[in-house]
Amino acid sequence: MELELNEEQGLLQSGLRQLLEGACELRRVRRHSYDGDGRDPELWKELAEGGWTASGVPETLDGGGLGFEEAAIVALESGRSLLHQPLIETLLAARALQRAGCKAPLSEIAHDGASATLAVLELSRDFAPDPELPRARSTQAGWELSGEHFGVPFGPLAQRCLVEAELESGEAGLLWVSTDQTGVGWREVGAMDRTVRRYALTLEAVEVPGECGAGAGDALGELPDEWRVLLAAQTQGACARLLEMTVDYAKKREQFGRPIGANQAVKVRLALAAAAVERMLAAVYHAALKIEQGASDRGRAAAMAKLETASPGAEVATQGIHVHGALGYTWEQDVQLFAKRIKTNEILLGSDADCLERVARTIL
Amino acid sequence: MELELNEEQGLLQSGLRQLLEGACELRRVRRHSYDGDGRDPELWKELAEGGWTASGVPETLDGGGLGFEEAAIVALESGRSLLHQPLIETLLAARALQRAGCKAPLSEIAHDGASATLAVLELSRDFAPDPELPRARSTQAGWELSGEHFGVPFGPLAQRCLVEAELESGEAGLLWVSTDQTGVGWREVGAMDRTVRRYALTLEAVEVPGECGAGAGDALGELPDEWRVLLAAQTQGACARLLEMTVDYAKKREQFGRPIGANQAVKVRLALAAAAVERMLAAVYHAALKIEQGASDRGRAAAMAKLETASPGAEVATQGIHVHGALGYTWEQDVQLFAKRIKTNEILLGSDADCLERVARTIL
Amino acid sequence: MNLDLSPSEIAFREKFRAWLRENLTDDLKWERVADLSHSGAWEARRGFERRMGADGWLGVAWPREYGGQGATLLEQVIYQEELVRSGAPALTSSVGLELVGPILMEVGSEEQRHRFLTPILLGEEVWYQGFSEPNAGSDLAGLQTRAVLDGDEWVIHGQKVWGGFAEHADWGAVLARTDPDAPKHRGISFMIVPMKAPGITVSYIKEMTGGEHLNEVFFDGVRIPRENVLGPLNQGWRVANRLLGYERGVMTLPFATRYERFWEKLRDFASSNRRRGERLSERPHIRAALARSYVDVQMMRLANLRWLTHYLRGTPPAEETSYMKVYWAQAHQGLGDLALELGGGAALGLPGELETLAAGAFSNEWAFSRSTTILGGTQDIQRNIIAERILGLPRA
Amino acid sequence: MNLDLSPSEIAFREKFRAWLRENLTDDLKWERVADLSHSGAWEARRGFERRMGADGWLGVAWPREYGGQGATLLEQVIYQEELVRSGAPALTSSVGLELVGPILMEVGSEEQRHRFLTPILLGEEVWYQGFSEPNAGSDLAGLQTRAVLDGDEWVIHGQKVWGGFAEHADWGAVLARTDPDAPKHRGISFMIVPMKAPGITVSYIKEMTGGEHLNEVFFDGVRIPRENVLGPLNQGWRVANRLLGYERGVMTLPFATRYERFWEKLRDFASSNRRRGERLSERPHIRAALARSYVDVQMMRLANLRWLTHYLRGTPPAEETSYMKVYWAQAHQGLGDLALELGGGAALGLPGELETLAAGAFSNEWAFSRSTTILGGTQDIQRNIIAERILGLPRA
Repeated sequence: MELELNEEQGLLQSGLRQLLEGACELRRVRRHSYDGDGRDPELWKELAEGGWTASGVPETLDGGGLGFEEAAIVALESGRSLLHQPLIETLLAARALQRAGCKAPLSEIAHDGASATLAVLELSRDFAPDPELPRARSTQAGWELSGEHFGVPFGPLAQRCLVEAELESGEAGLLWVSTDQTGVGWREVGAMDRTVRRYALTLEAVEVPGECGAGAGDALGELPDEWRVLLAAQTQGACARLLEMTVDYAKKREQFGRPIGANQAVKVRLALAAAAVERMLAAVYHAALKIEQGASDRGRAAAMAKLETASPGAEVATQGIHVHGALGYTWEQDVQLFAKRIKTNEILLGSDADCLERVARTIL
Repeated sequence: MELELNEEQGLLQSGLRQLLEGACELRRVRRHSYDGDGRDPELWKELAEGGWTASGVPETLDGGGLGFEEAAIVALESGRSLLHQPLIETLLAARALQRAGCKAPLSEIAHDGASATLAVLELSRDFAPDPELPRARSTQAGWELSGEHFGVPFGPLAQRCLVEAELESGEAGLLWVSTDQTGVGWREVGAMDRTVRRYALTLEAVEVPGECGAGAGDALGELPDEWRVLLAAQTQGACARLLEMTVDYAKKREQFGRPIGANQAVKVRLALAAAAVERMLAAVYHAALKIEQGASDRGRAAAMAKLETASPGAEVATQGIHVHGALGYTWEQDVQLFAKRIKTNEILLGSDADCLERVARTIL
Repeated sequence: MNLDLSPSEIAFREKFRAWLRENLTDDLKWERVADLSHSGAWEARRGFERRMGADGWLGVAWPREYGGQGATLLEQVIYQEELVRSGAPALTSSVGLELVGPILMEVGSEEQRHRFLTPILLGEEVWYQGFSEPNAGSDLAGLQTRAVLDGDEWVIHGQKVWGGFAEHADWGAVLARTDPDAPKHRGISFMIVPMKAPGITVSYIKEMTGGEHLNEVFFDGVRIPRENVLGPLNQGWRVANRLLGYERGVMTLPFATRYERFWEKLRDFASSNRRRGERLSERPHIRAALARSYVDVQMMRLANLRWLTHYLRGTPPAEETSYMKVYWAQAHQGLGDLALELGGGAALGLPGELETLAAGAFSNEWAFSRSTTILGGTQDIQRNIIAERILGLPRA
Repeated sequence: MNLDLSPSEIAFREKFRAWLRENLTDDLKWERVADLSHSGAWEARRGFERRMGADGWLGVAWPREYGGQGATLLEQVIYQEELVRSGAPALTSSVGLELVGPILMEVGSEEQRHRFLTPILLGEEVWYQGFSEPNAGSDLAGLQTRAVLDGDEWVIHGQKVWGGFAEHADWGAVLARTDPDAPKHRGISFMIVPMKAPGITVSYIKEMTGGEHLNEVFFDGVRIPRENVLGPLNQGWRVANRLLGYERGVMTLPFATRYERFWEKLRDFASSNRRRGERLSERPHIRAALARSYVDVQMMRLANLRWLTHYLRGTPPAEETSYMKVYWAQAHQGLGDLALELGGGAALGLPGELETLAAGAFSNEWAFSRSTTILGGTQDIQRNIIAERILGLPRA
C-alpha cells in the first residue's frame, strides 16, 4: 500500500517545480497573460526542452512515456505555478491520440514540440446551452470538418487542437487540426482567469489529413475523467501555493501590535484550509492511481477528486482573500490570480451536483 | 412597520415566562418526563388557571381568544422552558376546531381545561412509510372511527385527540376523541426527546358524537403550516436558552488558567450561534404575522421559519454541546435535553429539502 | 406586528419615486456611469446629484434645522431602497452626507457648519474619506499619517488607502496623528483637507474585479490652516469610530434590496436557460439553491427590520449592527457563488472582457462578494464584537 | 502508488479473519455485549479476549521481544479493520495494550515490565486510564489529584473522570501531582494503582445517548507502594502526552471502516424504504447526501492512508494526526445527521426505548457523533495544533 509519490516521482516533481519556479514566476505570468497577448513561446520551448511537453507521448514514439500518475504531478505543478501554457491539455491530447491510434499528431508533439488544446463536447456544454458536435465528412484526403465548439482553453495560443466531431457513421471521432489553418476561426470570450484564455471555435470545411483523425471509441470516453482529475490536481497545486502565501502574510502582517496570524480566528480559518488542501492531495493521488490502473471505479474516483477540490478549493481561495484583508481584493495581490483559476476549475467539467450524481450512480 | 412584539405581547410573554420559570424548572421536567410517567397534572392545572390552555379558544366561547402571533409567543416560551405538556398542541387543536366549527370540543378546552393532541397525516408520514388515513363512517349518533396514526405527541398524556380521518364522502374530516375512550389504543414508541413522548394510535370502531367532528376543509389545510411555525418558535426558544446556558458556562469554566470563553475560537462559535438565534426570531415573527393576516404567502413564510430554525437550530445545539466539552455529552447536563427537542423539531413536518421545494414552488 | 408602511411613509416613497422617474434618465443609470474612466461619467453623476440637492433629495436624514427633511430611519431606508430600485448610481456625496455632515453637526464649530453643510446638502462639494492606511486597517487607531503644527498651519505627511473619489473630491476628512506621544487612540485628530492642495497625489487601486474605484492618496507636506480641525484636538478617533461602527451596520439595510434585484436576475436566468437539455430551474439542486438564496436575502431583510423596529421605537443602533454585517456577507457571498453555479463557463468572464454572460455581471458579483467579509470591519471583528459586547464573553 | 496489500499482509488478514470466524460467535458480538449492565456481558468479553491473548491476537503491534507480533502499522490497521468488520466488541484491554504497554516498554523498570506486560498481552488484566479530571480536560496538566509520600507508600486523593471499565479494571494508570510546588507540567507522575484498593469508589456517568460506559473514580486516601511509579518521578505528563497525541490520531485510521459499515446501513435503508410514496434513494437530495457522505468517509480513509504511507516509510506520526481528527469529526457528524434525515420521525428514539428504528441505532449515532469534536483533544485544540505546529503561525 502506497498512497504517495515514489522516489522517482518525487524527483520528477521537484524537477518540474524548479523549472517553473525559475522560468514562470508570477510576474511573468502576469506580463504575458494580463498585459500581453497570452503567448509565451520561450517558456514553451523551455518546457519542450525539458521533455515536459511530450511527456504524454509513449517512449516508443520518442515521447516521455509518462503514466497518468506523473500527468497528475505535472498538473499539480501547473497549478502551483499558475502556468499559462497548454501543458496539461497537450498531455491529455497525447493520451487520447495514443488511444485512438493517431501516430502522426503524436509525432508533432514529440518531435516538433507542438502545443495542443482540446475541443470536446463535455466542455462545450459548460459554455453553451445545447451545443452540437461538429461534423466530419470523409474526403479522399481524410476529413472535412465543420461546426462549433465553445470554451476551448488557450485556443489559437496552442498550435494544434484535438477536436471531437461526429463522423458520418454517427460515431464520435477525434480530429487533429492546426489552430491557424484555413477554415479554423477563433473568437476570444471573456475569461476571469486570463492565464487560461477561452475561445469559441468555428470550423468551416476544415481539411484534415487521414492520418490526423480517427474514430474515437474509448479514446474519447476516457478523456473527460482524465481532464477532471488534472483540473483537480491543478486546483490542489494552486490551493497549496495560495495557502502558503496566506500563511506567510498572516505571519508578517501586523495589526494591533501583533501578527494577524496570532488571532485564533485566523488560525481556525487557515487550519481548516490546510486540512482541505491535504485531503485534496489524497483525492488526486487516488484518482490518478485508479486511472493509471484502468480500474473499474476510476470514474467515481475522478468525480471524488473533482468534488474534493471544487467547492473546498473555492473556500480555500475565499479564505485566502479574506485573510489578506482589503489587499486580498486588489489586482496587485497574487492570491486573486490563484482564486480565479481555482474558481474556474470548480465550475468546469461537472458541478458538485453532477459529480455527486456520478458518485451516487455507482453506489446506490 | 413593526416586526417586534408590542407592549401587550411583551407582557403576555413575560407573564408566561414567569409562570414557567417558577412552575417548570428543568428538574421538574426531568422528574416527570425522564424519571416519571410523563404526566404532570398539577402543571397543566396551573397553566389552565393562568388561562394558557384555553388561550386558543375564541373569547366568545370563553377562551383567551389569542391570535396567532400570541400563539407563537406561547410556543417560544414552551421551547425556552422545555415544557413537557401539550400546550401548543392544544392551541393548534382549538384553532382547527374553531375553523371547522366544532363548538362542543372547544367548550371542553375552555371550561374543562382539557388538554389535546393532534393526529394528522402530515405528521404520520414522518413516522411511517405510507400511512393511510383512518376512516370515519357516519352513524346515527355521529361517526365510527377506525384506523391508525403515527408519531402522535403526548398521546394518552393528553386528554383529547383531534384526529384527521377520511369521511365516507372522501372528504377529510376532523374528529375529537377522548384519549382513554373505548377503542382508542396507544403504543408508545421511542422518543429521543422524552419531554414530548411519541405514540402510535390505533382506533377500532371508536364512537364519536356528532358535535365532535366535522368535515375539515380549510380547518385542516392550515394546520400543518401553523404547526410548522409553532415548532419553529419552540426551537427558537430552546436555542435561545441553550445559548444562554452555553455562554454562562463559557464564562465560568476555566482551562489553562482562564475562562474558555476568552478563546477566540469559542467566541466565533458562540457569535455565529447568536447570529442564528437572532435571525430565527425574525423568521418566527414574520411567519406568525403572515398567518395571523391570512396572507397569501403564509405557506412560504412558514417554510422559511422552519428552514431558519431546522438545521441552524441543530447547529446551535451541536455548538452548545461542543462548548460544554465532555460534560455537554452527559445526561446530567441540561444542554442535551434542549438539543434533543431541537433536533426532533428539525426532523418533523418537513425536512430542509421539503421546505426548500415549498419555497421554490412559490418563487420559480 | 405588521410589515406595512404608514400613509405618510407611502407618500414619502411615492414622492421620491416620482422624482426619480422624472429625473433619472437612462443615461444616468448605474450601468452607464459606474465606470468613472468613461468620459462624462463623473460629470453626469455630479449633475444628477446637484439636481437631487436642489430639489431637497440629498441629506433627507439631516435634521430640518440643517436643511434636511428630518426623515425617520424607516424613511431613510425607503429612500435608499428607491435609489437602488431605480437603478441610480451610488452617490458621490455619501461621505459628506453620512459621515462628515453628522460629525459637523455634532462637534463642528459654528464656522465649519456654516461653511460646509450647505454645499454637501446641495450636492456641490464632494468629500473624500481618509481613514485607512496600508498599516492601519482593522487596527485603524494604529494610523501613521501625521500632522505637525508649523506656525498657523498643519503640515501633513502620510498615506491613505481604500477611500474613493479622491481625484474628484473637494475636501478630505482625514484622520491624522497630532500627538505622537499620546496613547494611540488619543493622539488622533480629524482634519479637513482641501483635496486640491499642493502635496496631494492620488492614484487608483485596481480591484480583483478589474475595476478601479478606490484610491491611494499620498500627503507629502500638505499644509492646511490651523482651524481645519473637526472636533476637539486629539479626539478624532473617538468621533470617527462612534459614527463608523453603527452607521455602517445600519447601512446594510437597503443592501437587501440590491440583493433581491440580483436574485431576480438569477431566477430569470435559471427560468430561461438550459444546460444539458434541461431547464435550469427544473433541476432539483438548482431549485433548492435558488430557494436557499431567496430565504437568505429575505432573512437578512427581516432580521434587519426587527432591529429597525427597535430604532423606530427609540433605541439607538448599537452592537447588533454586527449581526447585520454577518448576514450581509452570508447573503452576498451565497449569491455570488450561486451566480457562477448557474452561469457555468459562460459566466466566467470579467466585465468588459469581450462577450461574457450579462457583461460579466455574474463573475463580477462573485468576485465583489469576496470583499464583503472584509469591508467595514472584517467578519472576525464583527464576531468578536458579538461575543464580547453582546454575549459578554471575556476579552482574551 | 497502489492500494493493494502485499502477499504477507493478505496472509496476515486471512489468518486473523479465519481466527475471528472460528472464535467470534454470535453471542460475543458487539450488539450483544456492548451494554455491560447486561448480565454476562463483561464475562463474555473477557473470555473472548483471553482467548485472543492465548492465541497471540492481542498486542500484535508489540515487538516480538515482548511477546507481540511486531506487526507493521499497516498490519495494525488491518487488524483493527478486521475487528470492526467482524462485529467484535471493543477491546477491554485497549488501555493496557495501546497505552500502558508501550509506556512500560519505554520507561518501565525491569520489575514492572516483568510483572505487567505478559498479563496485558494474555488478556488477563484490565487497565483503567485515569487522566482527565473535572477541572482538567483540555488542560490536562492542570490536574489536581495528588499523591503524597507517606513512608514507603504514596497516598492518593482526587477524582478522575471519562475513563472506562474502572469497576472491572485490575490496574489503573493514574496521573497524579507529586510535586505541588513545581510548574504544572513538571510535578506530575504516572502511578500504577490497584483498582481494588481500599479508598477507591467508582460510579458511572450517564451519557447523552442514555448509555453508561464512562466512569467517575474517587481516590480517597488510596495507598500504593512507593515503587508503583511508572517512569521518572514528576515526568508523568511528558510521558503520557507524547503517547496520547499521536497514538490517538493514528487510532482514527480504522474508524473509517466502522463508518463504511454504518454508511452501508444508511444506503440499504434508503434503498429499501419509502417516504411519501417515493423510494428514498430516488430522491435527488437524498442521493446527493448519500454520495456526499460516502465521499467524506472515503476521503477520511484515503487522507489517512497517505500519512500511513509516510509512517510505513519510516517517518513517525506527528502533528498531522490533528488533520485525521478533523476529518474524523466531519465524517462522523455528517453520518449522524444523515441518519436522522433518512430515518425521519421513526429514527427519533434512543436505544432500548421501545420500538425505534433499528433499535435506536440512527439517533444513537447522531448523539454519539456529537462527542467526536470533543474526545481525544477538542477540535479547537486540533486546529490550534495545525495552525501553530504545522503552519507555524505565532502563538497568541
